[in-house]
Amino acid sequence: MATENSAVKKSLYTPFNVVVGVIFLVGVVITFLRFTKGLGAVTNLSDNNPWGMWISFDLLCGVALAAGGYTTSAACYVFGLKRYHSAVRPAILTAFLGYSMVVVALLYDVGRPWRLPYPFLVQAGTTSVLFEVGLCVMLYLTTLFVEWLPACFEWLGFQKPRDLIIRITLALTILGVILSTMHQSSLGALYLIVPSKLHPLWYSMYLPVFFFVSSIAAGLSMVIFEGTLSHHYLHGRMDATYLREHDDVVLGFAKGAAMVLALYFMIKVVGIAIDNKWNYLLTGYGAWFLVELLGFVGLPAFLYAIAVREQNLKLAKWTAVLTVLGIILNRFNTSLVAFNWQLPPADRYFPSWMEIAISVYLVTLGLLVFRFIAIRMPIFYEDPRYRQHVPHEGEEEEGPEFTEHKLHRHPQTFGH
Amino acid sequence: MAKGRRLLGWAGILLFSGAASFYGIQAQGEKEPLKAAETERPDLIKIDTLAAYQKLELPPVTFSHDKHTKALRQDKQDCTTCHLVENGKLSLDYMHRKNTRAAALKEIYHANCIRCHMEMAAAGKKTGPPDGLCRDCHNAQPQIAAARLDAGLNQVSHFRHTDPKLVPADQNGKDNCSRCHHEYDAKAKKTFYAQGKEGTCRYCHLAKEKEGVKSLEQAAHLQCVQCHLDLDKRGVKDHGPYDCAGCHGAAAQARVARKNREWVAALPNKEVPRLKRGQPDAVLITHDPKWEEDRPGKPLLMDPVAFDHQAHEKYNDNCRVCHHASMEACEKCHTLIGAKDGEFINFAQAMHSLSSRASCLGCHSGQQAAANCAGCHKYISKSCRPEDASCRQCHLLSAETAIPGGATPSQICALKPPQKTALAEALLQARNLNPGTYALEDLPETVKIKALANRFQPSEFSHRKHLAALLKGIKGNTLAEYFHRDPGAICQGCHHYSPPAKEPPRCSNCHSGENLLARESNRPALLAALHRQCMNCHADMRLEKPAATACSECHQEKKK
Amino acid sequence: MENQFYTLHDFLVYTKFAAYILMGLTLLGFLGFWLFLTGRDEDKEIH
Amino acid sequence: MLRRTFLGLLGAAGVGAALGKPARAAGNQHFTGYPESFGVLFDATRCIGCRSCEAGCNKVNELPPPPEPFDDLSVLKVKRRTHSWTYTVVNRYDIPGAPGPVFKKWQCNHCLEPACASSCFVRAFTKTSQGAVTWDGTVCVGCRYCMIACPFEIPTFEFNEPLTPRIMKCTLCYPLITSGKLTVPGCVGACPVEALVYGKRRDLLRIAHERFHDFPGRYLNHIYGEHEMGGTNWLYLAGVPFRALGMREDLGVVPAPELTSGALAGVPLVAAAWPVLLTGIYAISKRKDKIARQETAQAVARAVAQTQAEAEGKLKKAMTKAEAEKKAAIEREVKKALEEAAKPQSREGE
Repeated sequence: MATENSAVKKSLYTPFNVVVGVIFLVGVVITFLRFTKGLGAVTNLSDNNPWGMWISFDLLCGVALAAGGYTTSAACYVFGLKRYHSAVRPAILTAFLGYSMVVVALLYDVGRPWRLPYPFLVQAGTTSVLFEVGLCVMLYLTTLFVEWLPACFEWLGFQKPRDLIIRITLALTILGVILSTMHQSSLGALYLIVPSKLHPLWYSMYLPVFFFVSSIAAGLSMVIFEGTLSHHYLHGRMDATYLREHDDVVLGFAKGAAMVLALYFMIKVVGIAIDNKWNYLLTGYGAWFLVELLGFVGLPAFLYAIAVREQNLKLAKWTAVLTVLGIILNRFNTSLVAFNWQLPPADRYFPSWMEIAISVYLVTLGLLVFRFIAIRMPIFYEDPRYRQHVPHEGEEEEGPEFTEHKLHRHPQTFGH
Repeated sequence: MAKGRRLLGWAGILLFSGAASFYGIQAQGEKEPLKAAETERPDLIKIDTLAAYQKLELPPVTFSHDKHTKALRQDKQDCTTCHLVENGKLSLDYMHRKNTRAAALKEIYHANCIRCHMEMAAAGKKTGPPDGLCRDCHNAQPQIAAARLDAGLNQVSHFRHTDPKLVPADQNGKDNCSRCHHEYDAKAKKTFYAQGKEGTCRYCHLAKEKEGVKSLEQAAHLQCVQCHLDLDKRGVKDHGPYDCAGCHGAAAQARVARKNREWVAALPNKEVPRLKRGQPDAVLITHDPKWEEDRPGKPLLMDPVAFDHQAHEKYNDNCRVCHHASMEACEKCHTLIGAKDGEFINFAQAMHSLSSRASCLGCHSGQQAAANCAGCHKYISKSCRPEDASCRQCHLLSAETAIPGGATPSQICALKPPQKTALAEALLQARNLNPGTYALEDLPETVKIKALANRFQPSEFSHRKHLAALLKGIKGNTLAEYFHRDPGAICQGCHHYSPPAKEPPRCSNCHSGENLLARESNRPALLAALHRQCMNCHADMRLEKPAATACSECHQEKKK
Repeated sequence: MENQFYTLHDFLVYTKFAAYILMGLTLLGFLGFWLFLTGRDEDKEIH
Repeated sequence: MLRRTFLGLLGAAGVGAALGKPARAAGNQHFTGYPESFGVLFDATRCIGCRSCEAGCNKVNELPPPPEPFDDLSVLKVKRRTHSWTYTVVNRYDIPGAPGPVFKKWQCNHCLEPACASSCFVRAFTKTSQGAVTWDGTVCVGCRYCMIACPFEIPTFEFNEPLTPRIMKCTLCYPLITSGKLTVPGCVGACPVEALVYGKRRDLLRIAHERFHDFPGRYLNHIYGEHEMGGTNWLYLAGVPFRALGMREDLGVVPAPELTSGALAGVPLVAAAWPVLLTGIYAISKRKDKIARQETAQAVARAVAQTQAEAEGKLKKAMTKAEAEKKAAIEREVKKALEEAAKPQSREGE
């Protein structure tokens, strides 16, 4: 980190760099505190509230929002929706960085970071949902890394290994979907063991399903959202294909997200019904639950639908933001707001500014790496030398800055 | 686009309703529960007369009776403002007679209550809610709660009522019992006075009205309150109370109790004379001779019990304590094997049941809850064990009775009533009530307890002082004195589970030395046995000091 | 399976472990089977 | 990895074998915990709130000295919980209606089916056949999921240890008792009134019921821990509702492992079903494309053939026409030549 930090420092004093520089400085200091003085020094965690901001945001939200990776690649390679092809690589990269951030955050959060692999190397607690989560995250992170490698290889110009990986794209994608299904749902299953601590409205035997389904919506929305941002800052790095297909992708994903959100809404209601928890709706917590359900699940579902019906990109993009916020809200509710609800207010948890700072620090780190990679590697454009994307007939298909390259078809490869 | 707008509208409504419910419910969620303790009144009446006819549309009215009587008195009005007079007696109902139709009732209450309130208000007087404010009277969550103590006569109050100066004597001039006591002639449908048959009101006047016989509540209010009112009208200074708080309020009851004490103190021999109802002084409790006649050749062989009826009259406030259903003798209903009248509780159970305050053992074991006794008795099993020791305390051997040459249970059972009474009196006379214990000088002055020698110096247990304290607790309590006659009986409190002896076994004989695994028995180890014996006894005898957690009061820290 | 399990926990530790092993095998096995299944597809796009 | 895990696992699952029990298929049987396990019976009607148990625990476990000395009973006023420096606490409850203050000792309840053990992803927790639930510091990662999972909020964490924080909780003095240093847990040994009794769980249950019988009206007819969360080795008796002693009465009787085993059972299903499903979908979409491609190919071929045929027709016509013209031209030329040849012969003969 320190090197990354100084690297930023060296660069020009643009406001962006200054802000980043400050964040990094603070981040490094707190990191130092954490590993010299312990969690107690930097967090508000207590024996009653062992999990805080870093789990709620970095782990739960992080994983949920990185779901774009498997949704997009599945859409493109498995469901054969080729027109989303240009969205795959950004999504994969986002997911990869997202999961990396999760792991880094865990290094901060767990008591003895270097033991993180113990469950797989030393002693397996197979009855633990957390074991399942850890295993899947580990494997999926690897998968994502491999899925991202081609971009890297193309950048470095390693032809052979790159083709090798491209060949097994389908296998990787399916593996990715399986692993994601498992751990996205298992993150919800983490809380199945605390019926006495999690508020009944949020506790449900369906928790795994809730988390999985909502993660799909989150993934799709994240692709839209993060595509929009990239448009802003990395427009120069995008080729005609990406730009041409972008709107198509947004609306298509919006349609998907709308359906998924509708499903999510329904099973949430069913969850209340099968446990007959209606009466809780007439309490303060119930109201809050309704706000989450109506305002951040029902509403976005509608808005997406409208956006699709009216081909309204702007609305779709803003709805994506709303959805993402909704998922974040849900994860925070499940892990903080509705958790330990039986405790007196004095014993409840609220994150310390240092915890928040570390989260910001890690997100910033992620963004920078994303930028670094996106600027250098073929993420938003296809390197013509490896052009595999079938352009639509009669369309000019030259990225703005690659006119000098001679285009040539690449032999059709697996999964395409 | 128009469609889209409508959808947007829907979405908006969704969100709005969410937000609305949030605030609405938040507000509702924070309703304070009412604190009953703050405002508790003895005169609270829940008016739900209509409930007898139909389902109530509004919550019942919470009505403070004394408030109203006070207000009316200040307004130079009296009870008749609200209560009709039926053949010289105030009706208990509000401005209506029995069997008024529901609609009329509703009208009566509303019209009259509200009218009065309005008038008072018009006259600029402080008054209740006017027309329109339904919920002020029909309040679902009244801020005042009823705190009504049971009223009634105890021995002293009852005797004060027998004073002809207060309650004038009746026609036959002797006494004034007939003023209250009466029997009911079902044929003539009227009440009459039956000399020598007086019982407590509750025998006939039950909790609920039954077959035309008024409920205790109705009877008491019609009889007592009416009488007190009349006395007041006649200008008798010492008329009884007729407002709610006067009988049912804690303060008033305390006042009456004080008055009673003064009154008793003023009596010739400082105690309330016995009731004049021809009850025996002493009773020889035996089987009913009939029971033996029913089973020829099979005598029942139960030794008699001499019962001091006169003494027990003093101990109890009224006859009902033992004569719970009627003034009849126990065996009338509680037969040898039980009968319907006695709810199939047979004679033995009626005498020995621990669960009933009306039985001998039930009442006696209840006495053991007193602070003086609880220290020991709370931990002594009360279930009556077939040991001579305990049974013989009451059941005297027939052979040793005062009948020359002795007798068998059957013979005693067959005696004529007067003979029985005489025998009972003789036996009671012969009783000695001095609690016997071993000569103090034979008992250790102090005992050194070394159980905790590893941590503390041995603690000095003042053995004789404790014994003296226990004896002191017994003194003057006939029950206790009688049952602690045998030497060693008093020691049983601490030296338990072994027959009485001058030198009982050591604690450590039974209580293992160290805190071992709990296995078969529930028996504590020495450490806990000693601590619990002392601590529990001190707690149950309400001895504040030493506190159970104040080690140093009993143990001096070991000097290193 | 040679042991008697006294607690549900011990039982689950054992069975879930087996489940995880089988899961891995399932995935590999399926991949093999898929390749075997599509080995002769004339459609050369699937390798 | 697998091999090592497997060995470690046999170790854990092998407790039964260690006890030399006959082999028994462990199908969907009902698990009743270790029959010979020990526990403690706490009787709130006996506890006098002297904190001797806290002192005893602190002493035998060599925990750091407490902020307030153990003979300072003023701390009972505020509600305390266990921390990494205290395995057990006594709290005082002034309950309206109760004759005096009621005290409750609180510590790890040593569940028959521990939530901590079920939730630990390195199996750092062990339910010993002795009854104690112990923690193994050599594998613990410090994820604190056990603290989340525990319905009694028992495991505590050394938040101020930067790199080697431990999970701290009552051990039922397992190490000390097995090593023979103690015969009963420190707290039980220290209790002056036997509000705590140590013994086999089944004996304790029987003793508890004996007390119900011996002192009618003294207890509520409920042994806390007999069934809560599948049962615990620490049992509680009281004369007031346990609710009033700050104990959860809404925990239910479902043992913790059962709460998650269902969801975990779904995982293999996903692993098995998804590949089939997804490859299926893939194959379908693939096939759609293929058919589409074939159709276009055929269409193209047909078009080509047609145009070719037309072209040939034209050519033929053109050829025949050309032939005819050629012939005509030749004849014309021949005729012309013959005429030329006839002219000079007629001039010589006059």
